[in-house]
Amino acid sequence: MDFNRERYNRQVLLKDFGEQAQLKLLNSSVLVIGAGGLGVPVLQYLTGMGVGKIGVMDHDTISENNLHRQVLYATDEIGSSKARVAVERLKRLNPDVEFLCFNEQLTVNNALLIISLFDVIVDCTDNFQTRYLINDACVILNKPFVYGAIHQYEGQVSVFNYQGGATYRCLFPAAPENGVVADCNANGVLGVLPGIIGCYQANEVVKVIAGIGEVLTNKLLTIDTLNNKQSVFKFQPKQENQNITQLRSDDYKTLCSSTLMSITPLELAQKLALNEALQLIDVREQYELVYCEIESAVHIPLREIRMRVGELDPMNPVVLICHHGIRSRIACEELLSKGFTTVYNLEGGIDRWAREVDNSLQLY
Amino acid sequence: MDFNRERYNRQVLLKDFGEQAQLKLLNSSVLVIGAGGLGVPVLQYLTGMGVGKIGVMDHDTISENNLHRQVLYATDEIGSSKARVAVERLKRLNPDVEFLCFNEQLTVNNALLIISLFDVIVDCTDNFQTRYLINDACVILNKPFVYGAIHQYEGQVSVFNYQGGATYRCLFPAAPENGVVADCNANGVLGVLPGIIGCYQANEVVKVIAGIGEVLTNKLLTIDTLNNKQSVFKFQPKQENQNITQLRSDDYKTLCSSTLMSITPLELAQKLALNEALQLIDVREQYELVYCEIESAVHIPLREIRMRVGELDPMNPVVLICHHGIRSRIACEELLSKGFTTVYNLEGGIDRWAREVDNSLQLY
Amino acid sequence: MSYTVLLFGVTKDIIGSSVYCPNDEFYTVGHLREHLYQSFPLLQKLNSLMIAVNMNYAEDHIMLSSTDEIALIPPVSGG
Amino acid sequence: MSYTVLLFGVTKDIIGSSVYCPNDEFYTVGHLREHLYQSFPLLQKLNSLMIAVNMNYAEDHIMLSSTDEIALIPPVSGG
Repeated sequence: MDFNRERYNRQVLLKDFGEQAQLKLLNSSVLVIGAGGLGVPVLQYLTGMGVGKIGVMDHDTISENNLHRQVLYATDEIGSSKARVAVERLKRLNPDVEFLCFNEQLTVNNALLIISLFDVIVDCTDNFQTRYLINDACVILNKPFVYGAIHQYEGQVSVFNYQGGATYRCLFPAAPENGVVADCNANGVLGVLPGIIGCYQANEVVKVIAGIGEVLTNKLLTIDTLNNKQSVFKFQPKQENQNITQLRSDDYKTLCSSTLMSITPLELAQKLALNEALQLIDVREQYELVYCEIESAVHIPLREIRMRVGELDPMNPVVLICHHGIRSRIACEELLSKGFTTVYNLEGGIDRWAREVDNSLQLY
Repeated sequence: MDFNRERYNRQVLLKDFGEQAQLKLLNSSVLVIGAGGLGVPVLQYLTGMGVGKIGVMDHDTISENNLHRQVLYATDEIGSSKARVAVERLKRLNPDVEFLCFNEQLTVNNALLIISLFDVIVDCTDNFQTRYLINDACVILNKPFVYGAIHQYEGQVSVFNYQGGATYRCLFPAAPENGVVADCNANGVLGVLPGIIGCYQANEVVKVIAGIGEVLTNKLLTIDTLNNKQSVFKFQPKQENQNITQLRSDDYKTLCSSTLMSITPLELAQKLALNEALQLIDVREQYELVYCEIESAVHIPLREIRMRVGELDPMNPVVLICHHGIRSRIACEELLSKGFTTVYNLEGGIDRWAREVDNSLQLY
Repeated sequence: MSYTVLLFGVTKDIIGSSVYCPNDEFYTVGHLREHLYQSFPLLQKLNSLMIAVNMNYAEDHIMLSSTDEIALIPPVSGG
Repeated sequence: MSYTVLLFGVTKDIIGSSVYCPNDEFYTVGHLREHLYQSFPLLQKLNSLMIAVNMNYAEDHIMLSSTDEIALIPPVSGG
């Protein structure tokens, strides 16, 4: 294959890169989901380095308060589509690249089709819903994806689902409740932070495509820009997270509440009165049961839950119960990480249940 | 002072940043020397974040083989001045910023004047001559400067001359001989590497100006993009490197050969024959002198050279001599790090001298 | 036995510091997790909270010793 | 006593590896430097070559022990 040798001369000269790696880049396709703080540097450098086909996906328009970190855009472009402006600008940087412009949101309806068109996906989004959707679609389609995320002065980078490696769910099985981890819009962010993290993401994309260096698979890179401390944490793939076969039908909109939900004693009493099919699991120790218990609950102490998870049906709702609602929450996470779809934590535990629902029970 | 609250909203929201730090940025001035691989991300993010006045200095024009890493420029701008195109483009990103365009090289004639106009200097150059010139001018004018440099897949970042901290010469007292450390044009460079290093430089500029976080003073950050390994090396300021009072008159063009020079036995014999004022220092051990020595040489063993440096005149040329020219080179570096201006290493040592100049000497 | 727990992301905001040094002893990661959830109930709402011991993801049954380097790494969403 | 010397920048190219494990013993940084200059004469032409011991810039008189982490950091010019 022939290519513009003058344009890529400085990479072809590079030790352990050369013509071969450059050709791999030119023959590859990458989808960048999100053309904001992280997406801008990823797009700029992937375009410059000569990825053959780049998908630019963003449904948003340019706002003035984007410009301190989304440095591809101009003040006179406020109100225009990010994806369209980015493609227009990037074409001028490198006309060799074929761009596909997706001026839309990633949804359960388009995710599998669009992601299937590309070799590598880059997660430059700013919300958990889309991050879990990208993860699940990439697992289903067996595509590696390069993850980046930022918070105030800190960033995270990893490569998920690469050659059988760990996925996003192996690191974070369930999304936080809404509002606990605010995004850049609520927390603020230093303009240059997404520049650093996005450049690291682009670097991982090149490694995955060109086969150079060590890819950040099964590793999470964290960077703190205030003190320049960097850490690399290792983690393992979990088989159950590879078993995803379809996307969630709720479009990941109720992601948080549909995964780990809290239930109050009164709400639980109502559901039980309506005979809803619930698996009640009491995770306290044997000696605690003598004080009080809920009749229909099965007893599996917290420390046994990992081994005895097979006794439960992952497709039907589970309610986890302990003394004050703390240990049961840990059990919830354990079940969520094993692929359970609906898991409730009884708020306040059997103590609050005894106070609010069943006064006959003994407190301890 | 009033400012565009909408544009900087996401930084003003940021914990430990707020309005105060934003105002410091808006009231500051930064000179970016070099608008190439490192300069582009530095300029983009400093402009986005709202540095009040930015000097853009580069005498070069845009080439096609720049574009894989200098992602601010467009293919249709090949041949245009980097500084002019950059300023034009950056004004559209943030019209609040006042730009000063220096479409010229930094030289001993303009360095002090131009650097004196700014609070912080960013070294984004690609050659040792300009790096030493920037260092010396910043020391003379007492300006902090943020250093970045790249080599193949690796980068270095530091902040020099900040609040009495170490300078570039404290880390690297003398420049390499020409051609030993080739630049990006000869070695090649991965497009995204200057993106990472430049973003780290911009981050340090913000810390210096806004007074947040830990500045990389007396520390060298190294980053290897192939394995994501990062190291921070500590070093100390050396008083003698603060004593620079004027720039070199040779415009730093003969930087390398005028600092650590090699001299062959024949060349030395000629100089001695012409009665040039040379300080000959033999750094061998006492027991070696019995075999042979050069008559006019003063004996200071290598291990004593640090303590006895006061016996030598730093303003006059010194020739260092040992057995084979290895120990004497270490002595040369020691003297250069102490501010000696002209230091020669006798190539091949007294052994070669005995073979080529004075056959009467005993070899050992 | 005492620990220094390095905090990342929003756990810094929730706990109000960049390191956390609990007075109690914990035999396993699960005990530490329970203590953290009880002391800082907002942490529970993260739903996922990676605890790393000596730079490795640690399941709740992993035993702790006082020389371990412990870190709390929460999910991060910004982009 | 043996050392592992981590190599940075152009020293990787000159020595032809990313780590260097000399067979000899060295009492000081200066002895190591002399050995390196003799074994790889191109290193001399760097004129400046920072040797770091345990992440600190080490002057030539610093004593070495076999557990030290040693690194060679040359000047870098690219931009």
